[in-house]
Amino acid sequence: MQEGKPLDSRQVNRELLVSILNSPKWFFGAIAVLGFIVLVAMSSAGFMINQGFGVTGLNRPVMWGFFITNFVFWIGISHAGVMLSAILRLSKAEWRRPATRAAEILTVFSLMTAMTMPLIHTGRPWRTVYWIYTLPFVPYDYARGIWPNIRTPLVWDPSAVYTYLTSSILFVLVALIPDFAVLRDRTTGMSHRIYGMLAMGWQGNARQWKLQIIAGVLLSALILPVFVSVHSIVSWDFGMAVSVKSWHSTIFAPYFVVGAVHSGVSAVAFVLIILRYIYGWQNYIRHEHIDALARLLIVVATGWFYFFVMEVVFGFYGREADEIAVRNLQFTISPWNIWMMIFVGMTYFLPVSIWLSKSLRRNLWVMSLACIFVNIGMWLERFLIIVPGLARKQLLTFDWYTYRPSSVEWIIIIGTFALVSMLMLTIARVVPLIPLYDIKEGEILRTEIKIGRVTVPAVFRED
Amino acid sequence: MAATEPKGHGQHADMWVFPDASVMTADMGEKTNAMPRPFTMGLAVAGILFILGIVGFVARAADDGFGEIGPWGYYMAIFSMVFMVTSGAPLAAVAFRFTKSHWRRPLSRVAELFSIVGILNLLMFIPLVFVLPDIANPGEVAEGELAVRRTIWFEGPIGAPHAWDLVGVGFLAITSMAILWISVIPDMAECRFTATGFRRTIYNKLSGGWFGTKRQWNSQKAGLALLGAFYFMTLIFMHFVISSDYAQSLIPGWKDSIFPVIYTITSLQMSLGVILVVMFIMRRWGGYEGYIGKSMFWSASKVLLGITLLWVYHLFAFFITFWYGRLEIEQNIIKYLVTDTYAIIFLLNLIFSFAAPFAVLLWNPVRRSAWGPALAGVLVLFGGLMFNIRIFVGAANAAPGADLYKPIMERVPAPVYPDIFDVFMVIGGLGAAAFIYLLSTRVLPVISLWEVKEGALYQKWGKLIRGEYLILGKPE
Amino acid sequence: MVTTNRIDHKWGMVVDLDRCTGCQACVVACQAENNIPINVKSFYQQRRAYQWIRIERYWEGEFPNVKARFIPILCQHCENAPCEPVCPVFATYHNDEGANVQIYNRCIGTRYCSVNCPYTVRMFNYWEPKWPKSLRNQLNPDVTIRTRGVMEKCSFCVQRLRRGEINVERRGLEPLTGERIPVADRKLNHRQMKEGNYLPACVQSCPTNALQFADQHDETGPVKEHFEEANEQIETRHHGGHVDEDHTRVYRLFEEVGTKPNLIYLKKVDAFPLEKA
Amino acid sequence: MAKAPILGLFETADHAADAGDALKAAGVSQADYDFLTDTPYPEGAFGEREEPHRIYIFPFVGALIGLTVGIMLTSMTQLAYPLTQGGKPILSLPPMAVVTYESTMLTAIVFTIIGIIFESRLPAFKQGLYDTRITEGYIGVLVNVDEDQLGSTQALLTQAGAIDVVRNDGGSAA
Repeated sequence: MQEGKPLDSRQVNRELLVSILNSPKWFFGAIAVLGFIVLVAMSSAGFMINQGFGVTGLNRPVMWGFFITNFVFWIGISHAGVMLSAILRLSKAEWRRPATRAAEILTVFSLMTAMTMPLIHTGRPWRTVYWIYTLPFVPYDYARGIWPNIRTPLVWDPSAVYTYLTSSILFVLVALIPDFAVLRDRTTGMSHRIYGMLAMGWQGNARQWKLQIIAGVLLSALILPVFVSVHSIVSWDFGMAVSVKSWHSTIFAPYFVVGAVHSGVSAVAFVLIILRYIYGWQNYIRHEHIDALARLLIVVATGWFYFFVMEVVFGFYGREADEIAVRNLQFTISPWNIWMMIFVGMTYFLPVSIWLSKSLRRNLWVMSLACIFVNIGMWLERFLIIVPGLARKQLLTFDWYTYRPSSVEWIIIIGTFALVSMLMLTIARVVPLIPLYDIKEGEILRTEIKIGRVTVPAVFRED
Repeated sequence: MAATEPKGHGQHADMWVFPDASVMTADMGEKTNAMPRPFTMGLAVAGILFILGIVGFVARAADDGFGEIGPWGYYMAIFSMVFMVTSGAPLAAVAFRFTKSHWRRPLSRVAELFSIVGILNLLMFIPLVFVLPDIANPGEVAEGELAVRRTIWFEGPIGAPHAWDLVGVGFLAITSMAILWISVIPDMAECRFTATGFRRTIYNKLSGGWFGTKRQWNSQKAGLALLGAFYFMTLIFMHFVISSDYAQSLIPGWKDSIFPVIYTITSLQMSLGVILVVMFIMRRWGGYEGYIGKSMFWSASKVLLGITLLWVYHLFAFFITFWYGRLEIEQNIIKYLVTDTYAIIFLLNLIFSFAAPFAVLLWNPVRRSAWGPALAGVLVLFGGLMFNIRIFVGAANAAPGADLYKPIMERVPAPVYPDIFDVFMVIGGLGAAAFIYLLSTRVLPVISLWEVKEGALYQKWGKLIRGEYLILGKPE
Repeated sequence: MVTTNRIDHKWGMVVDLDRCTGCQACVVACQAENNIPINVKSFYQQRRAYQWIRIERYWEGEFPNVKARFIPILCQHCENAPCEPVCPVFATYHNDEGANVQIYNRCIGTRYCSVNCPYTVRMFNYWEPKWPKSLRNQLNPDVTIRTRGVMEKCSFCVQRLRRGEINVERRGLEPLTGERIPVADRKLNHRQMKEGNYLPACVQSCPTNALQFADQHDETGPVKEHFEEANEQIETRHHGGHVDEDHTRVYRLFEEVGTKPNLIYLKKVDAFPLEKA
Repeated sequence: MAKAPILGLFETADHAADAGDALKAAGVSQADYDFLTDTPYPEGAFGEREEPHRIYIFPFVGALIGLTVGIMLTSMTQLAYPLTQGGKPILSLPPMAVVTYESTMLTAIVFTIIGIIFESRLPAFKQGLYDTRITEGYIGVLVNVDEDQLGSTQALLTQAGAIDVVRNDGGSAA
């Protein structure tokens, strides 16, 4: 269980605040490069909005393409945060300690990034902004008594995603208060004042700590249902579409949720490995944590595979010509069948066979590779659900067509990845990505039990 | 008894430490031998119900024979009920053993003992093999009918689905038995010298030269883990098969990919519920307070709460998709199973599988008690029975005769009410399961001795500065 | 301004495939009537052609003995239109005359309606519409020009409907002859459904009368019996009865999707069917 | 007589606990001294009293409010502009369920956050006696005593092993 040597409080402060108190050269270089990519992406999005959607590869049967795929993908990544911090908090898993905050912050940023996708994918974003982002204050055309149509999944979506976003941000902020206090005591001048304000005069007395602990558990329990609902509702964007046979499947909600957890947790593992590498946090993000993540991922991946098989089996079960047409495209027609093979291999068979071996999953290089595979695979999964379904929508074969993304779409997709990495790097300058007090608590609670000759690592449990 | 409920600080006042190993074996041995009055009473009642069930079955067979599946709806329901509970229960032991949760230790054996009822599953399943209609359309392909009805077997390998289903159920029973046996070997070996009579012979036969060498322990643990994973996959697959062959494919045009998942979740929910009920009975009347701590109920009820929420979530995922899609068949299915034909049953199902247990388990004090989780378990079991009646009675009577081979269920049938024989069969099935389980508790120790003793090693009370807390050891 | 006697219109169209020659006159008429941008070659190549009504061509049989089949496909104005409830801004809904209408001002272009349309008859404006200078003056003043990023689709030529209503229901004038209509008849019934009153452009221009347009509530309509037959079929299917496909010509497109279209197709009666090789 | 704060800093938790016992022995009421730490010690680690709180009320209140708001919003927006869409009823319940669920959860969570901030007596605009060494692992024992007892308390703390004692009037022992 608990490897690694005990750490004292000063050392924890010194080593974990390194990302904030030092400012290495590579940081600004990285920010510059990523920022440039983001700028290019933004300008190409502007070009697309200015010119109209003709610049994309979309066409009449395939009206949704890369943007929606990317939207679903980032929503999926965002499911890592709560999945880890909430479930592991509730199950009192010791190894959660270094992982939680990075995961939550990844959640926040991937959600923000995800929500830019449906915005720029609408034909008239200016109207969309007016409609969606002013929703709480000035409903769309409220003067004429027209409010958003709550019958559509496209309204369920923002309601769920913004609920999730708000709760995650608040969750992170509350959990940050004690660490803001640490920063307040370590900094001077302007930043001292800002951190002081954020710490809200935290003293660290018994009452505050008790409520901090309760906050962790209670909020986890409350956010968990939201987290499940978010991706279910995203999946219902497709599940409600009765005309697209391969989408109109009842299993989509849990199928998407498990897939999201799968990609999200692998993303968190990847982020942790990166953090360990660039900030030298070997004492905190230890092999045991990556190992535990990998073992969790084996279960999640297998669950995902079960849902995947169910979805495919019942796709054929119906024996309906229009659905068979879609499956036919997915599984037998090049290049789709090749993509399908790559997707299943990268999402399940390859990484799981890696995770099954202890030595491999403890090898950080192999592990990060596996996590990247999973995410490529999950991106492909969404793509292979969305596009073939539309390309073979119904039996009017005269209208069948395929889809080839344009350079604009590619650039914007790459831009989103750059955006998330940039935001993560920037936030690492502002808040500690590993909760200091959580680590310190772990250090206090860790002990060991002697059984005969062996000493088993153990923990104090409050309840 | 050796169990101590020390006065911890504040919220962990009812924290509980496992009994010391010294007295356990003897105590368990005599408890297994004893025949207390409440036990014999329960056994008698269960036996009477069992006989009633057999009567009902014979009468039904005499009345309708095995030609039509319609009259056997309630029999299917009760079979599925017993199957869900007893096949899901060993999974609880497997799963919590996999997660290395210390609180599971008193629970494992109670769960594993249900695999003995697997024999009942097998027996009850055999008649269903005969009533299940053929895949291929007996009448040649008429207008608007399918040559081969929709099943998960498609064109079907030889003997599908009948032979394969039977093989599957039997296989499942055997696997769970194997898990039980491997898990019980050390205890039998421990009791074989103290036990008397037929138990002594059984223990000697089955404990297979166990002396608890390191090698034996390792192989036993490995065997349990492997069999567990194997059992898990087989079980999920068999849930998929049964729920498809005996429910979904009997309603023409019902294409609902989430239904097997709902079936599995209902099964897990019910099996955890029944385990909690049994634990409560043992704790309250069986004199096992020393072994079964409140912390077990607390943790298990959290899991039950999670499963309950999952259940309603999957149900809604099914409902919203069908409601929104508005295909004719989808509307018919909703009318048939949810809003019109079996509306009352559905309502009961919803209340007892979700609303009531949720309202009970929502409160932490209730979860920490022993009666709360048990109450939730009873509710969940009743809800599950409603679920099975709704689904399987509905499926059996959805498409009589040739309608089964129509592409969709065109009209919404009327509900089918149970006659006296159906009632007999339902209560009889439950009684039979209870009867077999009760008997099994007299043969094997109901508490997994080796696991509880192992658990006692890994936790103790320790002081941190001024407070006293539980110390949990986490091997690897 | 909903007038009382407009309520009980229920527009519908009958497409007689036996008469359709695939001449594309309807397509051109629709193009001209509804200010649809010119479909240049690249639009077809990118599968983004604007065609509120299109003629789909299918080959029957194997070469050499092969027949071309034509089917005009336009918005089916479904009763249970899948495209409607998915619009987040109420840009499309079902009006009280059985027509599925699109409101361009509200549309924000999520394209969900098109995704959810089984007939793929909803057109998205991928580019800002452009016309050569010479064609500026032929644009129909009654029809708005759609900007880029909005959905558009067949509207049953609603502008013509309104004009006809104004002529008949308000002014009570026979539009061509100009004679007064007795008050009892001041309703768009079959007799007034003629040129200049209310016929969709495609129907008006169809040389073989393959397209016929009528008010389903109109007792005197020419295609009344077809609607009745179709409705009977729906009834029988709904009550579990069986419809003999061989002895009826009437069918609706994608009946099984349950959209209940207001368009009816009449099967082709092939005098010389291909011998099944 | 006015009370004044005094803060003793301890290197180890045991010394701090000793100080707590000493204070208790000296008859200082439990409400008057508090342990400042940089990490949550398990409850009762210093033998301190249990803090009562009413945090669990907040989410339920929030959920109730969110539920009513959600139901009203969804039903009214549908009835405000009755348009037939896809043959669905004007007041469609299943979609209402989805949006109402979200609003319920959102309000519950927001109320929980408010409750936590409020119950932990934050934001404390003027921070009491404090020392930055606390976030370096030192344990602070913050005592409120009558001003004339400051000296004795300071002695008591130092005797219990405080490496430093901080007072508002700047008096310091180490």
